[in-house]
Amino acid sequence: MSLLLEPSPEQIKKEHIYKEMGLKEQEFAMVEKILGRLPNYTETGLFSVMWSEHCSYKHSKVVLKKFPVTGEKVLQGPGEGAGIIDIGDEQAVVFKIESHNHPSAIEPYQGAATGVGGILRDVFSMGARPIAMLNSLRFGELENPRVRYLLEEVVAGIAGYGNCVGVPTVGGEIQFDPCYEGNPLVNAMCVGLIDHKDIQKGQAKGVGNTVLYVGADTGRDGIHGATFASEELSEESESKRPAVQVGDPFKEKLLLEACLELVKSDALVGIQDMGAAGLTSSSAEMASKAGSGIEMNLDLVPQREKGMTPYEMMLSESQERMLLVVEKGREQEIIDICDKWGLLSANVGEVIEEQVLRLIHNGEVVADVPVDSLAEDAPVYHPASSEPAYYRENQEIKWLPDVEDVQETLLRLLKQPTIASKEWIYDQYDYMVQTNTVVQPGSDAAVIKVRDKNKALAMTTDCNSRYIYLDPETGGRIAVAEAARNIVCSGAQPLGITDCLNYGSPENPEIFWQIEKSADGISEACTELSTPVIGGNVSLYNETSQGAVYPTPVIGMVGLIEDLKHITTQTFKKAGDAVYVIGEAAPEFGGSELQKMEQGFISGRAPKLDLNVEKKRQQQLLEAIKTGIVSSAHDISEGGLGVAITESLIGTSLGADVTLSEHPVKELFSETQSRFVISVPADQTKMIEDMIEDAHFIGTVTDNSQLHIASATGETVVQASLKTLEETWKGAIPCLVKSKA
Amino acid sequence: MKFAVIVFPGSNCDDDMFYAIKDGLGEDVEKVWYTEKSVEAYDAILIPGGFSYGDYLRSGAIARFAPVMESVIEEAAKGKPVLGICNGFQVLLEAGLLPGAMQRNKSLKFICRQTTLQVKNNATAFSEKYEQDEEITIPVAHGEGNYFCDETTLQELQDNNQIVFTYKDDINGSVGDIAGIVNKEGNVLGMMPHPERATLDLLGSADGLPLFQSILNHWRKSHVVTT
Amino acid sequence: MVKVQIYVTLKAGVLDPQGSAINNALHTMGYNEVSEVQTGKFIELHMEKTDDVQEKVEEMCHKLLTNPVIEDYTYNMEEVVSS
Amino acid sequence: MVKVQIYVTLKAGVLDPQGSAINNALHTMGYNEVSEVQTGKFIELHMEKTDDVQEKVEEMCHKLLTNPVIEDYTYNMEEVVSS
Ligand SMILES: Nc1ncnc2c1ncn2[C@@H]1O[C@H](COP(=O)(O)OP(=O)(O)O)[C@@H](O)[C@H]1O
Ligand SMILES: [Mg+2]
Repeated sequence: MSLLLEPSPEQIKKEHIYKEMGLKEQEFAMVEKILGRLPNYTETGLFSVMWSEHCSYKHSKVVLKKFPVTGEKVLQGPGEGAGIIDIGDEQAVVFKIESHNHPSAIEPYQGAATGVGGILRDVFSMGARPIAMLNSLRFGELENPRVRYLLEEVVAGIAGYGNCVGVPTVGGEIQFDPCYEGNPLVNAMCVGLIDHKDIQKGQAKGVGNTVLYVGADTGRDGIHGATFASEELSEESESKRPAVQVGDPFKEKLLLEACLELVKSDALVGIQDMGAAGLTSSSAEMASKAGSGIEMNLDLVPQREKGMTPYEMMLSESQERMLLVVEKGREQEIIDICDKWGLLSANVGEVIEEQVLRLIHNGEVVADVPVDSLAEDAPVYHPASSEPAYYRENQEIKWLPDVEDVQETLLRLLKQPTIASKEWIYDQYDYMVQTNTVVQPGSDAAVIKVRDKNKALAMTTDCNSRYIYLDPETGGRIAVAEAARNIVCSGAQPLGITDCLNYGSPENPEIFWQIEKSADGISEACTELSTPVIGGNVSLYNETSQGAVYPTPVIGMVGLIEDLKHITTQTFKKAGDAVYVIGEAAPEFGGSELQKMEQGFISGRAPKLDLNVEKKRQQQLLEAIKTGIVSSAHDISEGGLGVAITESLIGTSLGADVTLSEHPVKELFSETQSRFVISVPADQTKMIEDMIEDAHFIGTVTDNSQLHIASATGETVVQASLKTLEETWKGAIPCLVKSKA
Repeated sequence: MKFAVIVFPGSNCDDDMFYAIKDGLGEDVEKVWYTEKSVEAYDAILIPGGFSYGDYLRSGAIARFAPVMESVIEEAAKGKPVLGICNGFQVLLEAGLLPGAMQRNKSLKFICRQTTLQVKNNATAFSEKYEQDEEITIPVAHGEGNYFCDETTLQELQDNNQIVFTYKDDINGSVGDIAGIVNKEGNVLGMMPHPERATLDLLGSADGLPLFQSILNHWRKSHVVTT
Repeated sequence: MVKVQIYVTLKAGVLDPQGSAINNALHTMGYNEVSEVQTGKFIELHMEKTDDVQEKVEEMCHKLLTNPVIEDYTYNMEEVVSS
Repeated sequence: MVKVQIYVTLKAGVLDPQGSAINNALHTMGYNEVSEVQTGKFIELHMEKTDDVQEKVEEMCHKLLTNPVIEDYTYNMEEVVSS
C-alpha cells in the first residue's frame, strides 16, 4: 500500500529525488544508461546505497590501489569480509578494522556497540573464531561535558557488546584533540583464528542453490546508514538521522556459534554478513563475485515491523543478520543448526544464471538490476589534490620548548589524557575471557596465546594523527612503523596490517592531498617492513562546520610470536638490570605532546623517519629478544623517553637510576622516532651491545621505587617516587571524567 | 571424576571452564547443553560465566528456567557439588540454591581486573586446598557483582560459616565484601571471581587451581572404594 | 486483549546505586530541588483476556519478572480493543 | 513537595532485545497468552513544588534522564504532603 506513495520513476528524475538519497546527477544518468530505462524508487535506493562512498570507495579506490597487498603468507588480501594470513600449523589469523564514526556521534552507546558487532561478523563470516578485539578512539577535549558523555557511552557500548559476546577486548588507543569534538572516531578491530580448511568466501555459486536468510529479523533500522556515513555531520543529522540501529549482543553470540558450526558443513556454499547496505550489499556482492545472479522474494524476509516496503527491507541495516547460499536440497541441514541455536532462518530466494538482482514483492518484480552494476561499476573519481598552505607554513616553523623544571614537566606530561593511564577504559572491557590473554592491555601490544600451541599473536592499533596532519607522508610512515615497534617489543614478527582511513571530505582537494600523501607513507612503510595491507575500511566526510578531523589512518597490526618464551612486556623486571636506549634523540618537537601541552596546539615539522634505520633496529631488537637476553622492551612514543621510562616502572615496585648524556629536555621529551627503552640482565650488556648497534647504556634498574634522572653534568633533574608518578599517571583520566558539570 | 559444564544460550566462559578442568585439573569434562534433561551422570556440575540469555531482565533470571536446571536442582539436593561462577553464581541465586541477590556494581560500570581474595573458610569441599585466611589472586569480570542480602541472612551466613571468599578491597559494593558463599549443606558454591581464569601462571595467576583440586580431593575421599 | 503495565522497584532498604548516581548528577547540573531518586523497571505486555488473567500476571511477576529478594512490583491492567 | 514518576520507553521501531527475551522466556514457561513485551525504565523522584516544576521535569528528562535519540517518556506528578 505504501508502495503507491512512492514517487514514480519520472518523478524521481524530475524532482531530483535521487539527490536526497545521495546520488549525484551524473550518477543518476549512469544508472539510467545501465538500465536502459528510468529506475524505480527501490532501484534508485539500491544504486544510491551501493554507490555510496562507504560501499563503493568511489573517492578512495585510486588511493587504495597504492597499497602493497601481497606477501608470502597472505591467504586472503582485500576483497572479502576480512584478510587472512598464514601462521603455520594449518592455522591462520583473520583480521579487519572498521569505523562506526557517524553512528557513534549520534547515539554513542549503540553506535559503538553495533560497530563492534559489525566487525565481529566480518571475521566470523569468514569461518574464523574471533579471539580478540581492539579499538581506536578519538574525541575532543575532556573538559567538554558532551565529550565526556560521548567517551563514557562509547566505552560502555564497546564493553557492553564485546563482553556479552565473550570476545576479549585486549587493546586499543585513544587520543584527545579539539578537531574531533563534533566528530569522534570509533574504529573497532577484530582478530580471529581459523584452520585453513574452514576458510569461507562470500560467493553465490551454483545456479539453483538456495539463498538463506539467518539471524535477527529486519526492521526499519538505519535505513540508508551507508549513505549517511558518507555525508558530513550537520545540525540536521540529528533530526534526519535514520532510525538508530540497536545491537543485540546475545543474538550475535548465537549467530557466531551457529556460523562456526555451519562452516563445517559442506552444504554451505557461501556466506556474507549483512553489514552496511544490509540485504542489498550482501546479495549483490555475493552474486557479483560468483558471476551469477540472485532472485529474492521479499515477502519471505523476516520482518519486525508491519508494512515494510522493498526499499526499506533492502536498505535496512538491522544488526545480527547473515546471508547464506546453501546447496539445493540440503537446506534442512543448515536450518537444523540454526534451530539449535534458536535463530530464525528463511529461504528467501535462489541463485540464478542471469547476472541480475531480481526482487519480487507481492508477486511483482520490484527491482531488476545487473549485479555488477551495483557491486563493481560504481563511478570511480580521481578527486583533485592540492597541497595546503598550512603544510608549507609548518615546514618553516621550528618550535623549541622552554622548560625550566624537568620534573614538573614530566609530571604534567603524565597527566595529559593522551599519555595518562587508560585503565579507566580497559577496566570496563573483559580482556581475559577465552583465557588466552597473556599480555593484558597496558603494554605495547596485547598478546593472545594460541591454544594447544607454543605460539602467540601480538596485536595493536596505532596512529599519531598530529604528525599526519603536519606531514601526511611522514606521518603515514610513522603510523605503520610505530605499530610495528609495538609488535616487535612484545617479541613478535609483524605479519601484516589492516587500516581504517578516517578523513574529512575527499571532495576538498586539500583533504584529498592528505589522503594521497598518507597512503603513500603507509605504502612505503608496509613495503619496507614487509607488512602487507590485507584489508581495511575507509571513512570519509568526518567533518563538521568547525572543519575536518586530523587525517587519521589507523593502523591495526598483528604479529606472530613463534615461541611463548619470546613474550616480552614493557615493564622493568629486576633490580640490577641495565637500562638501554636504542637510538638517539634529535630536537624534534613538532606535533609532540610537550608542544601540545605548552602551546595548546601543534605546529612545525613532524619527526623524521628513516625506514632503513627503523627496520634495522626492529630486526636487531627482535633477534635479541629471541635470544632471551631482553628483560623488557618499550617503544618511545608520545611524550618521549621520560614518559617511556616512567611507563616501564609502573606496576612494578622497582626504581631506575638514569644518567643522561646530552641536554635533558631534548633527551627526555623529544619524540624522535625509531627508539626503544630496554632492560637487560647485568651480565648481558656486552651481548646486547654486540647485537644492537644503536643501543646506549643509560642506567640501572633499582629496588628503591624511585626514579632518579641525572643530567650529563651530574645534576639531578628528576627525583620522584614511583608512587607519585603512578598516582599522577593513573589519576588523570578518572579525575577528568568525574568532573561532571 | 567427571565434570559437567552447563551451557546456556549466551554462556561464554564455558570453554574456559572446560579447559580449566581438562588441562588444568586433568579430569574428565563434558559440556551439557541447556536442553538436556539430566545431569545425573556427572560427579560435579559447573555453571560457567557469561551472559546467559543476554542477561536480559536480570542476570541469571531466564537461565534459571532452562530445562536442565530442574536436574541441577535435584542433584544439588542429593549433595552433589555444584559450582556457579560469575553468571553461574547469579543463576544459583535466582534459582534459590543460594541466598541473596545480585545488583549492579556500585560504580555502575563493568569491572575486569585481578583482585585479592581472602579464604574465609577453608573447610569446604571447594576450598580445602587453601589455607585458612590465605590471600589469593583471582580476576573478576562483571557488571553485576554487587552481592546483596538482608541483615538476617548475613548473620546466618556468618553463623554457619557460609562465606567462603571475600574481597580484600571493596570493589563492587557487596555486602560484607562477599565474593563467594556456600549453601548450608556446603555442596553448592557461588562466586563472582573467576578461578577458571587463574589456572596458569602465564595468564597472571594459578591461584584458582586449588579450588578445582579441592573438589577432586573431596570427591576422592568419598569415592575411594569405587575408584 | 489486556495491556498490562508492570512497575518494578527496589524494596525499601535495598541500595539503589543508579538512583543515587542520577540524584548526584542532577545536583551537579544545578537541580538542587530534587531530593530522592529511585529507579526501577517498567514492563508492558499484552495478554489474552481470561478469567484468571490477574492471577497469571502475579504468577509471572513472582516467578520471572521480579526477584522478590530485592524487588517489589505494582501493575495495572487495561482492556484494549484489538485493531 | 511533588512526587514525579517518569516512564521511559523505547521509541517505536527501535529494537527491544530485552523485551523479546522476556517474551520468549514467558512462552517457554507456558504463558502463551502473552504477546508483546516491551521494557522500559521507571524513575521516581521528589521535588520542591515550584511554579516551573513541570518545565524543570521536562528539562531533566531531555538532558539526563532519557536518551531522546531512542527513547520517549511520559510522566505524572502528584503532590505529597511532607511527613
Ligand atoms: N583502507 C583500506 N585498505 C585496504 N583495503 C581496504 C580498505 N578499505 C577497504 N578495503 C577492502 O575493501 C573490501 C571492502 O570493504 P568493506 O566494504 O569495508 O567490507 P565489508 O563489505 O565487509 O564491510 C574489504 O575487503 C576491505 O578489506
Ligand atoms: Mg562488513
